[in-house]
Amino acid sequence: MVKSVFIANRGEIAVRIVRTLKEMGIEAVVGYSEADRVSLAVELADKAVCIGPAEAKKSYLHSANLISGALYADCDAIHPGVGFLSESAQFAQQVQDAGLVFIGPDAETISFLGDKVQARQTALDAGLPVTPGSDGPVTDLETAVAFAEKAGYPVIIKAASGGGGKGMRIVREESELESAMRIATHEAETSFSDGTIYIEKYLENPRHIEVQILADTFGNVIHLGERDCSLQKNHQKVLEESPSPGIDPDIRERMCSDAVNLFKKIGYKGAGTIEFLFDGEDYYFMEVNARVQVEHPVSEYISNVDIIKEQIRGCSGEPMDITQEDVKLEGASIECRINAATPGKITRYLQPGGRNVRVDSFLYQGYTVSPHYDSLVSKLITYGRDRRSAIARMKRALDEYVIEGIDTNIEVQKKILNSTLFQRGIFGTFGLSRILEE
Amino acid sequence: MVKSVFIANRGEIAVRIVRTLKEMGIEAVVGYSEADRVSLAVELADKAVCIGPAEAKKSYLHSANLISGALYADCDAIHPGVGFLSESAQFAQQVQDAGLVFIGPDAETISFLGDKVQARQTALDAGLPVTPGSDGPVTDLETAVAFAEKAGYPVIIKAASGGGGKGMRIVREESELESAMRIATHEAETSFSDGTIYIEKYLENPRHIEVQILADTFGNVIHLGERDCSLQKNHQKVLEESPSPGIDPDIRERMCSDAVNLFKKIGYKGAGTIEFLFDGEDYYFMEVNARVQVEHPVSEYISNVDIIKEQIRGCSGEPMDITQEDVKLEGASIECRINAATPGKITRYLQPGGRNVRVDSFLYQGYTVSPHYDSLVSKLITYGRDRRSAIARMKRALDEYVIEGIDTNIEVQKKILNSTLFQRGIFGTFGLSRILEE
Amino acid sequence: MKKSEIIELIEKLDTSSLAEMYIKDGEFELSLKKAGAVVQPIAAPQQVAAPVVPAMDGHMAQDPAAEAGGSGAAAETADESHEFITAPIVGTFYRTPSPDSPPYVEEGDEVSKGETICIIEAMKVMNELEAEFDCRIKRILVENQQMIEYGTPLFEVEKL
Amino acid sequence: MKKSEIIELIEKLDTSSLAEMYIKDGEFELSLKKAGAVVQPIAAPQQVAAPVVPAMDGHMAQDPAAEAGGSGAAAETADESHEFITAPIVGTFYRTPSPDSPPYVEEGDEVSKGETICIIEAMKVMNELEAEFDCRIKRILVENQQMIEYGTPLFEVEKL
Repeated sequence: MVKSVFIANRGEIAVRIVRTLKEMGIEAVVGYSEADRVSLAVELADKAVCIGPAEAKKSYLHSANLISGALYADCDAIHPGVGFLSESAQFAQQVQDAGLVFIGPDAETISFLGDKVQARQTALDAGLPVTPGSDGPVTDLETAVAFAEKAGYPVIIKAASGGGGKGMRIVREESELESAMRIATHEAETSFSDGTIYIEKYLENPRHIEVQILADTFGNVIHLGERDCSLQKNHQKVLEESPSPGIDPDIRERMCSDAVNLFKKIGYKGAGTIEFLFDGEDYYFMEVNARVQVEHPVSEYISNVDIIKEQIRGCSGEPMDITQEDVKLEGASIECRINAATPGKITRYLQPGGRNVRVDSFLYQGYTVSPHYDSLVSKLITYGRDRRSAIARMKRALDEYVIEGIDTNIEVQKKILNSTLFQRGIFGTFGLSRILEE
Repeated sequence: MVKSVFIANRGEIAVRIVRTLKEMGIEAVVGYSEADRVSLAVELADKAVCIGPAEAKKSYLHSANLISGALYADCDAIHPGVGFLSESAQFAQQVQDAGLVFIGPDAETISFLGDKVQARQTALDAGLPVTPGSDGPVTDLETAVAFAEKAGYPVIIKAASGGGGKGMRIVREESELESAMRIATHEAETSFSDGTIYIEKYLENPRHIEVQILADTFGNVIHLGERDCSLQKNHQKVLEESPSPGIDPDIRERMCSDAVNLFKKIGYKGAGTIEFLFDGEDYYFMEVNARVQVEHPVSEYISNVDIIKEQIRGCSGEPMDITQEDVKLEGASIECRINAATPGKITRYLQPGGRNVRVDSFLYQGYTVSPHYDSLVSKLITYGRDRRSAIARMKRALDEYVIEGIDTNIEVQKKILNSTLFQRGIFGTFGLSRILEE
Repeated sequence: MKKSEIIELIEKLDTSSLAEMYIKDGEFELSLKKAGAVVQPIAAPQQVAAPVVPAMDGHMAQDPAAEAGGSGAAAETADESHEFITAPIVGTFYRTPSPDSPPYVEEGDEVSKGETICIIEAMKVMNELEAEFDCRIKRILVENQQMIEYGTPLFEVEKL
Repeated sequence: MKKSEIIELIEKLDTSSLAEMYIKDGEFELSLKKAGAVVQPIAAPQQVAAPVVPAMDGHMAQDPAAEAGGSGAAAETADESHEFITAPIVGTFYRTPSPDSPPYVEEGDEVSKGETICIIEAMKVMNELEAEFDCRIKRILVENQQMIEYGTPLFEVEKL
């Protein structure tokens, strides 16, 4: 087992990882930028090392400083957290080359899953349903037109090495196809210096469903059920829940076993997620997130499994503590992401408490929210015997939450919780904009 | 169902009750003394009514002001919380006479259970084991000597209407018996204006075990397992846990069904607790607490039942939401009582967070702890798949907890958690003093 | 001092944690202050008292006497001519001993120590409230049969 | 009083535990006040920096320059004769290009802008650190082959 883990991250996820490390009796070392010298993660950690100035490029994205920091503090492993370098195959490789354990899948696995076309093909081979698509790069218009006619409009053009909407184009009729391909190729070249594009059938307002997987190096692969992440604002998740109100037991069972099969096939280790789109009848493989995710706590609530703990065990050569049989999925859990709309000093802070309420945050009264990083400042998670009680509890907790000194999206979250659309549980990726228009 | 509940209490329990009321969609009204005008309970409540000056006798113990306050705010029920008037039969009667629902058992039940001799006799009739005793008042020395020889020394002399150690005497040999009886009788007369005494076998260093019961007016009586409250300092509980590390499944089963039988027999409603002493082989009925208890959260964790919610339903004529079959007791939970050693302003406050950690408190940064009331300022509760993980998590949470501006017993709690005596789970009511002597 | 130097000073103060700056050099004077002082909203009673029935709450918030009122039956403030008799218990306020009889006191009346000035009914018990000192009733602040909480100002009076 | 002196005073007060300052010298008056009289203990770097390897931490806590040091390779303080060259990356500090060769600099040496003063090894890459200005090396603050974090003061120097 590893003895000392270096956390190459900040904010709530750094605090989250420190907590589990302490419970496991493993030393927790936090690498911090000068902007985070005074922060909860640094205060809770057993040790902290300054790894650069505020600018992320020179600190949390600076592989050399992070790895040297881990060596400096005599750590034997590095946890990348989420975002920053968590899905960088190169970083994972450098960590391994430095003789440290990388808490995540192997560099090869990460790079392999990073290529959307490759990943899609592997999913197909593993027998997972994928959205009807060109199955590989598309270069000429004819192929595109032929596919679009077969699959039916609308279709979507994507960049093979793409992400974040770059190089994407939705095409609703043949006349738009040629120009859309040209633009997408150009965008892809400029953004990812790789002009390769492919085409897929485009689904209107589907549910965004993902399955949480845990795996170790002894061939054990288990799932913790699915999460519904449909409520998004410009591709940013706002509220997540488990189980999904739109997935019936049969679909869930098939999705989860598909996910387990795929991860067994690619020899994955640690925590990972497979994203699906669900149109109400069928689900389609989208992509794999080769890391732990921000919304993992909702799965921890319904499964009572510590995902970070099993991830650390799985990636450091230990067998996981649990088997699929141990996992009983019970109740319902919701996570509201609390984002800061402005940086500034927290002049007053009252954190919700009581039964079945969990807060993962790095805020405290007197702390100054820095303008340098992500806007996520707190995750408010509730649990209940059923979805209705989890919702009632979340409303209560949101009412309790006082954050003064900065602007947050707490009111938006209240609006979502109070909307009939959300309460009925009938929504897809267009759901949030509809709720906010109400 | 009741529409608006008046909370005739303060501090963490008032906050605890407000939270459940809000989740149930019931209006929460807090009665506060002038000393509590600025307090979390008042802030979180839907309404608040000033019911007197700081002095408890003129506010939280002043029945008329409390009941008038409830009428003033158009409430239809009163929740007494814990302590103060929660076990006053007279108050319960006055509440009922005022046409309000009392969230607790009937006045008759309370007064009946208040008489130790009566309660003991009823337990006997219900077939519960009681400590060998005089079975009724003892007036003459002969009876006393005869009993003591039969049961064997040491024996303990108690006052029928006693409590808090008053009128109690431990007798280790016959020669001490007569004088002990004289002193006890005198103490009982002066303290409770009732000189009646009785004698029981005295157990050395027993475990203090209590069973949590919930009952409604439809004859449903269920238990949520036991709690181990052996760790006490001058009869004040310091740390509680469930399940008890010293009770095997067979004993647990018998204790709990005994408790259920007794409550069925006396037609109890709401939340209540039966206290037993356990000497390692046999358990003996001690007394009934006719109210919710400070340590109820550990039972809420292992049963995933909201005790306050079911208490409110049970006392307001609704059937409980759950049956004994719904209750699955899983994992282990520990509660550390955080007490203030000094009053004063909280200059800095960092509340533990994360997975399976619950904080029931009324503290916040900038709040001033008043010298007028109980020293309990926070309850830190953790949960885990087993006792070891609940302990590891509690250590982590205690390390995280920052309360500056007042002195607390957090260091004492850490000492308990780190003691082998506690970790082995082998201790009785003498356990704490032994741990602190280490 | 040159403008460029002053600008430098402003920038310096701006990036420092100082709140203000004042310089006087013979004829020359310079005073710099930062905007927005730090406040502790948590300690403000009116904010927390907000849940209380609005009408009353407003009264309390504006009226220092109401705050002090709780400490006894009569509250004193710095201004001698400005005193209150507040509710010593929670209950219903009655100006008259019985529905058909005249009120104990009217505004402008002078009452002497020990005289009954109103009744507060609680738990069906009629509690007569007596004046604790000779005074003139300047204003009656609550309606007949109004529910009142502890510390509610009932009469504004003037000591005699 | 000169501007530079006033700035010096601001910095002194800023890094001190004082709340405000007032000076009157004949015609001259100066008054400085800090924001938020209440000091949040959490904002004290030395407290939070505590987890860092003790030796260094002590250095940081006592030495304002170390705090400022992070902002660049060379840190300035009010005292012109008191400057530091700090670590621009995390790694291992070497005084010599190779084990058997002499150190780049000794205490007392004068170095000119662009001259290599030490090597910091990170990820098996030797990074030569060059002086950003002409200066005299007053003190060498770290041992040869010592691991250093970002911002660690390496040399106390005097600008020339």
